[in-house]
Amino acid sequence: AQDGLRCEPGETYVMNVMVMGHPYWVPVFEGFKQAAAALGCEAVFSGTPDYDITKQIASFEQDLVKNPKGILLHPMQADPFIDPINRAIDSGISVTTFAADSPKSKRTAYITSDNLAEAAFAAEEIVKTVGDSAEYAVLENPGQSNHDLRVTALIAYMEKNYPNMKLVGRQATNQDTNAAFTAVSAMLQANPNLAAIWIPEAGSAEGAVAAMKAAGKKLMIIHADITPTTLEEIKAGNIHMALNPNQGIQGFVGFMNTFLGAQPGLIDPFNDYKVSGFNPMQIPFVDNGFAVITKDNAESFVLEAYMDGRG
Amino acid sequence: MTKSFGAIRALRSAQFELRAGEIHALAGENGAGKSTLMNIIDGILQPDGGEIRIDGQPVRIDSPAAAQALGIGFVHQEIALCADISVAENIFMSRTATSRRLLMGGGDLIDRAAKVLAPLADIDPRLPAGQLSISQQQLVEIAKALTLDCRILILDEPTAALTEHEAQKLFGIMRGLAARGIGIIYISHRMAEILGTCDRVTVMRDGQHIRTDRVTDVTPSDVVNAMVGRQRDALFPPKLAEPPGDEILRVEGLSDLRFRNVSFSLKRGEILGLGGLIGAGRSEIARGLTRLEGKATGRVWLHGVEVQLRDYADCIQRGIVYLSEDRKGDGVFLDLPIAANIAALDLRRVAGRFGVINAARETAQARRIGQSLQLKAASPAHRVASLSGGNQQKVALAKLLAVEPKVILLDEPTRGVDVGAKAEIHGILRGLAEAGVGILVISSELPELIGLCDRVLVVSEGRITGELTGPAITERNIMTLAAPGALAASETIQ
Amino acid sequence: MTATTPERSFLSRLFGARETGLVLIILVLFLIMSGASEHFMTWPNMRAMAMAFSVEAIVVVGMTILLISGGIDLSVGSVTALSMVVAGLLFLNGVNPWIAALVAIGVCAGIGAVIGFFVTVVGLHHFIVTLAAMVIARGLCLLGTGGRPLGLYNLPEGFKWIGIGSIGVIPVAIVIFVIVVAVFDFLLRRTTAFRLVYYTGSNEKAAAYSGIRTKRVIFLTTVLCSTLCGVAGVIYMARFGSAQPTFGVGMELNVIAAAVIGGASLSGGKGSILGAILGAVLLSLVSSSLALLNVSVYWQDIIRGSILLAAVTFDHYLVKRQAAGGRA
Amino acid sequence: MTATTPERSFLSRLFGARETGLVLIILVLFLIMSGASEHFMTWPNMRAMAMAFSVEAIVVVGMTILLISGGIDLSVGSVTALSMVVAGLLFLNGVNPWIAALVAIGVCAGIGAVIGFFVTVVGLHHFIVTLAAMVIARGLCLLGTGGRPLGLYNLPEGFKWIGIGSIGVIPVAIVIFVIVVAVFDFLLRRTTAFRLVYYTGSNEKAAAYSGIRTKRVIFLTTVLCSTLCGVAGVIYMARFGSAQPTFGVGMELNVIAAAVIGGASLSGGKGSILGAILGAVLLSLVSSSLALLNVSVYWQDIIRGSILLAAVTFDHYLVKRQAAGGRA
Ligand SMILES: Nc1ncnc2c1ncn2[C@@H]1O[C@H](COP(=O)(O)OP(=O)(O)OP(=O)(O)O)[C@@H](O)[C@H]1O
Ligand SMILES: Nc1ncnc2c1ncn2[C@@H]1O[C@H](COP(=O)(O)OP(=O)(O)OP(=O)(O)O)[C@@H](O)[C@H]1O
Ligand SMILES: [Mg+2]
Ligand SMILES: [Mg+2]
Repeated sequence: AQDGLRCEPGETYVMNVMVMGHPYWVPVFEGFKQAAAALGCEAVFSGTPDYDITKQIASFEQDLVKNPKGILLHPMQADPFIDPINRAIDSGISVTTFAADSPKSKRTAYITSDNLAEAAFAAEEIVKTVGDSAEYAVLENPGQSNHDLRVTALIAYMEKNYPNMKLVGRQATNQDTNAAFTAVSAMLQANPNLAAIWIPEAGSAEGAVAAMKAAGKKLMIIHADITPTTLEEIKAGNIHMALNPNQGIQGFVGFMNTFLGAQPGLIDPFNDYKVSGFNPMQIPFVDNGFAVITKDNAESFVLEAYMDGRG
Repeated sequence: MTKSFGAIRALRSAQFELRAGEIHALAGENGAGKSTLMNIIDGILQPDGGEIRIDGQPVRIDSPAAAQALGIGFVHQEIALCADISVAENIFMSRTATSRRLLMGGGDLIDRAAKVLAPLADIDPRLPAGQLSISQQQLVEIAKALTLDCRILILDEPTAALTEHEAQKLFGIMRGLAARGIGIIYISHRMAEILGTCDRVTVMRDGQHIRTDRVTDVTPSDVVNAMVGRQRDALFPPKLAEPPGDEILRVEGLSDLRFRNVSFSLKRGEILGLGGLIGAGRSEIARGLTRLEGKATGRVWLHGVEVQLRDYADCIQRGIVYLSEDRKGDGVFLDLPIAANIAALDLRRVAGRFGVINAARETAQARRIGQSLQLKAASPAHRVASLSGGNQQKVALAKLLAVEPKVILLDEPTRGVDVGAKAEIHGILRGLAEAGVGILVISSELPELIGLCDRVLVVSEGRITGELTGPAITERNIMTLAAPGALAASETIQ
Repeated sequence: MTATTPERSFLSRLFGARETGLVLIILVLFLIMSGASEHFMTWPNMRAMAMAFSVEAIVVVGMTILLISGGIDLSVGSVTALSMVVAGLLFLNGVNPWIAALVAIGVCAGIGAVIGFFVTVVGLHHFIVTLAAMVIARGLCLLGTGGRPLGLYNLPEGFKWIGIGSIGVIPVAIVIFVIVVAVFDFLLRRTTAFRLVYYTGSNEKAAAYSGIRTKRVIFLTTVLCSTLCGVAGVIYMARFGSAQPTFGVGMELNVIAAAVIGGASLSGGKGSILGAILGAVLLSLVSSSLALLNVSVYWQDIIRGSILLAAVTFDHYLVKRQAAGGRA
Repeated sequence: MTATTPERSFLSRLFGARETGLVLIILVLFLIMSGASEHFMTWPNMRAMAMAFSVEAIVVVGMTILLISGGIDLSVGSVTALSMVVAGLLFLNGVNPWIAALVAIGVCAGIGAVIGFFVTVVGLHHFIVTLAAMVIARGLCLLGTGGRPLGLYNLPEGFKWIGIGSIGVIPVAIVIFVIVVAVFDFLLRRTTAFRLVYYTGSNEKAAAYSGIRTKRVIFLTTVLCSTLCGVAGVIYMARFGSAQPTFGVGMELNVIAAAVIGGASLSGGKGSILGAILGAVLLSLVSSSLALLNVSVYWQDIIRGSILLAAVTFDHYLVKRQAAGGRA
């Protein structure tokens, strides 16, 4: 990068994820690619199609074999990646994490939407809609850290700020539409006064809507992430609201951070990096923010339309 | 007709001709290729060369279904019934397969099955086939073939598991069928049956046709000589000359669900027979004694010392072994090599230090015992499933002999074994008996009981109804004691 | 099978030994739940519980028949998803939804035929072929959708009706389920054609020797199972108004468990539709009950697993005792 | 069993028919990949690929032996996870990590014993018991951790060494894997005790009629499989420096597929460790290759499934031909 913010021909940046087929990555990688194109870099999507930590580590290490300039990584688990990330850094490859972190590793930056902020926003929205002394429920997906955080943070927020809000249902549906259908059906039966439900992902939200409609009841559904169906349900007024991380920004800024991490000579910061010999491009946390999706703006979140527009 | 399995040439130039209305026996040593030829006729195997003609027309038979369409019925050497399915449905299985009726018959199926079974045996057609004893299953197999409208009926050793009594019933039926113009191919290793029941006999050897004769033109020894290709001596070894020696095994008051108060003793040098009708409980007694089945009560002495037999493994430790009548079900490991089968009862014999198996020793053991039983197999490494029925039986026997047992309980030991090998086995048993091994033989083949045993116990309805020795061991006496309710009559014979 | 056993008690005449045990277990659970929650014995709850398993039960029917014939199918989950995806894509491209549904079911039948080919002609084991099919079908789902769920909110009401409509108070999905179960239960119990499935599964060799074209039977049961997955997928699509490429992950274990609890054997020759459905009811009942009682997530798996084990154990003893009694 | 076959070609003398076919397929893939990517034949890539399957291969060993005895274990994934969780929790509560590891392996052995009890004493089928065990063990993992991974970054280096250390250039995990495979391959091929496993799986009744205490054999193979899961879990923990309650979801299918590709039969009596490991290598090689070539994710599943099917089909024909020739 002699001439500033520019890649030399053939400089490659990799985005490595687990469960590669998941639609969440698509807009993220679009942002990543866009930033790469702007700087004349190559962008590669890699990872494992499986929900399997060993396979993701293997794919990460295989990325290293090809010696890219930097890797934007979504580590499936934090600690197992400490060693691989450190090895990458030591061999001069810049690593930024996104959407999930490996805080004890030497990664140069972490970019994500703030799950705590999402949870707080959702809690406030629930209280605003159903009052501060109502019954609410949550669905969850134990084991996936960001989903877990969204749920536990909301419950904690409610307990702290709105002690009259009563948590009457808490079921694990693990992103399974049919399981969510069963769970929400039962909740609605067991709790006639159930007013609101917070769901940390969209697959379960589809089942929750179907259950609400089948039971012929009114329920305020608010969830994170989106699918085409939940968008339609938002438009139809069956789902109150969805909170969606700004995926495109996540990818774009993620690339920038990775790129900057790979060009430590670009900046001469006011600190001890020259003496202590670390990469000066250290950014502990970047919040890419989240979008609030309601009836009014749902149209802009149709992924097909977005992708078509980008050709 | 030719057929090879790899390099084994099961059939070289086999030929066979069957006329309408005749009962045509097919004889030959174990592994001569009889079953292979029949399997080709039934479409189970495809020949490498040769052709089949029916009514002079060449036909192609590519599956049992095609064979059935041509009017060929087949009772297999190996019993193949659906164990979970009722006897009635088993019997009408072929019918169901080809039936144009949409729905299953309900109770009427059972009545029809009962009717087919009636002339053969008293079996409840509602029971699942798996609950029947081997001989009863054999009868069901026969009944199954009788329901087919066939012009050609193939019976591959149907009487191997049957007693004289059932066999006679079967012959009656066969004659009836033949009189109606049905051609019957009958495979058996029992010379008396062949000569007494059949019209013609064809002998095969090493996959080749040797000769075909009218039974009236030949003597048993002609047939046997043609089979083995050389002169044979007496069929049974000489019996014990002097009185038997010390007691090896004594059983007193053995009782369980299907047998009561069974007592006997086994002496050095003698061969003890156990006779009776199908379902009399002979197999149950042997399995109860060896703890393979049920929880039999009673006392057992081995070489004069009373022993508590915990389970079958314990029996083997003490040198008591049992040969099952159901070789396919529990006698051999079809998928494992011959050598591994023979070593199964006591692996220590083929193992070196730390329980490491010595392959060379395992092979050598299989070769040695295989040879003494005239086992016809290309190599001890071959799977047992690739052997002919009689040779599988020899493997089952070899398994027991490998542990050099002190007491051998044999349930139908020569089932499906050819005349030559049978005599060989009898010779071996006699030798073992003389060497001090206690031998108990359960057999449904009366000539075997009579020819081989020094003493015969007869079982009827789970009780020992009598003991016969020396010249008293005759067909009539055994049958009298074996008949239901024989207990009362038993006094008169002694 | 049961049709041929002699004198039996009233319940067991109605259901057969295996089914009686399950009915008892389910009744006990019903009683316990009625006591534990006032909401349990309400029509909406019953309706919700029935809806929860009615579609999967169609797959259970296919799997049971396949198990009886001696096969197994690990690909049911992804083939069901593929059915949704194919129908959804066609619909989004302007095809009439009913025709799209038929084509999707046809595609699933085609996959069944390919599986059947590898099993019967090539001679591979069902387990490994359907494992490959599971992966491939999932890949096709991803390829067709780019990994994104298809929003099918615009499906005509008439089509959605099969998923969310009602006839009187009874949801259509439940009506379809009852019809499928009743038809196949009858076919399997009473018709000669399906009887051959039992023979083939019980002892393939014996069946072949009896002139049954066993390969054809196995091929057809394989195709039937995949086809029923196709039907289930279409109903799911109508119900959720979406097609999810990741739908049905892990479904196979649930479905096989239901069939096995209901008396099917993994070695073939045994099983009944009624039993399998009762197995599915039991599994679903446990899940719904735990949700209704709002049992902690961390305990749910432990309780579900234990109940599964307890139910099978109890049932096992019951069947054994009945069998012993029957012989007396 | 192959040990007793007479004259054969060099390769097949080394490996046996089944293994030869797999070795050929793997060699071909190696050649293709070396041509397709310059990075393939590098030591870091080989190392990464070997690390990817070396620990799971220990579970494959246990599963293969269990399959040979006629059993199956669906709970391997969650039992492996439970081993991590138990060891991790103990360590976090101040227990020496080596002792914690031993206790965790003991707990897994205990689960195996419970499974074995239900199979041999109660008389249920492995499939259903291990399905329940899978659910229960997963529940225990969630209960123990509250669903969140345990950070075990403070594990002493000496302990982590078994997961991430190296002896020379060879990673310790691979050394352990080679030792486990070599030991069990020898035991299974050559010792009397393990020969009983083949007898039992080939025909349980005939084995009982040969004086083999078949229930004990089945019990022990069941315990062995769970114990090896425990060992694998401990190594994973050392490698990852964390314990994940959701680890190993779906592992069972992968592991069983490896064993079956390697010649194990789901009906028991067949299989070899070497074959199963080659099966695991093949599966892992395909995954790694697709990742290395950066194949579109939407195609990866389709290609993986197809290669699996092609490999099994090819192997099937090869074994069939060799078997025919071998009888010569
Ligand atoms: N599937 C097979 N694979 C290899 N060899 C076989 C196979 N089936 C039969 N053979 C061989 O073919 C030969 C003929 O066997 P066949 O079963 O026809 O004999 P058989 O005359 O019926 O003998 P038996 O009286 O013992 O039943 C034997 O040497 C046998 O080992
Ligand atoms: N598992 C079983 N369940 C029910 N009945 C059985 C079972 N096994 C055997 N029997 C019955 O027990 C009786 C005794 O059988 P056993 O096999 O001991 O007779 P056997 O004298 O050896 O005659 P054979 O073996 O020639 O039939 C038979 O009526 C048989 O039907
Ligand atoms: Mg024969
Ligand atoms: Mg008997």
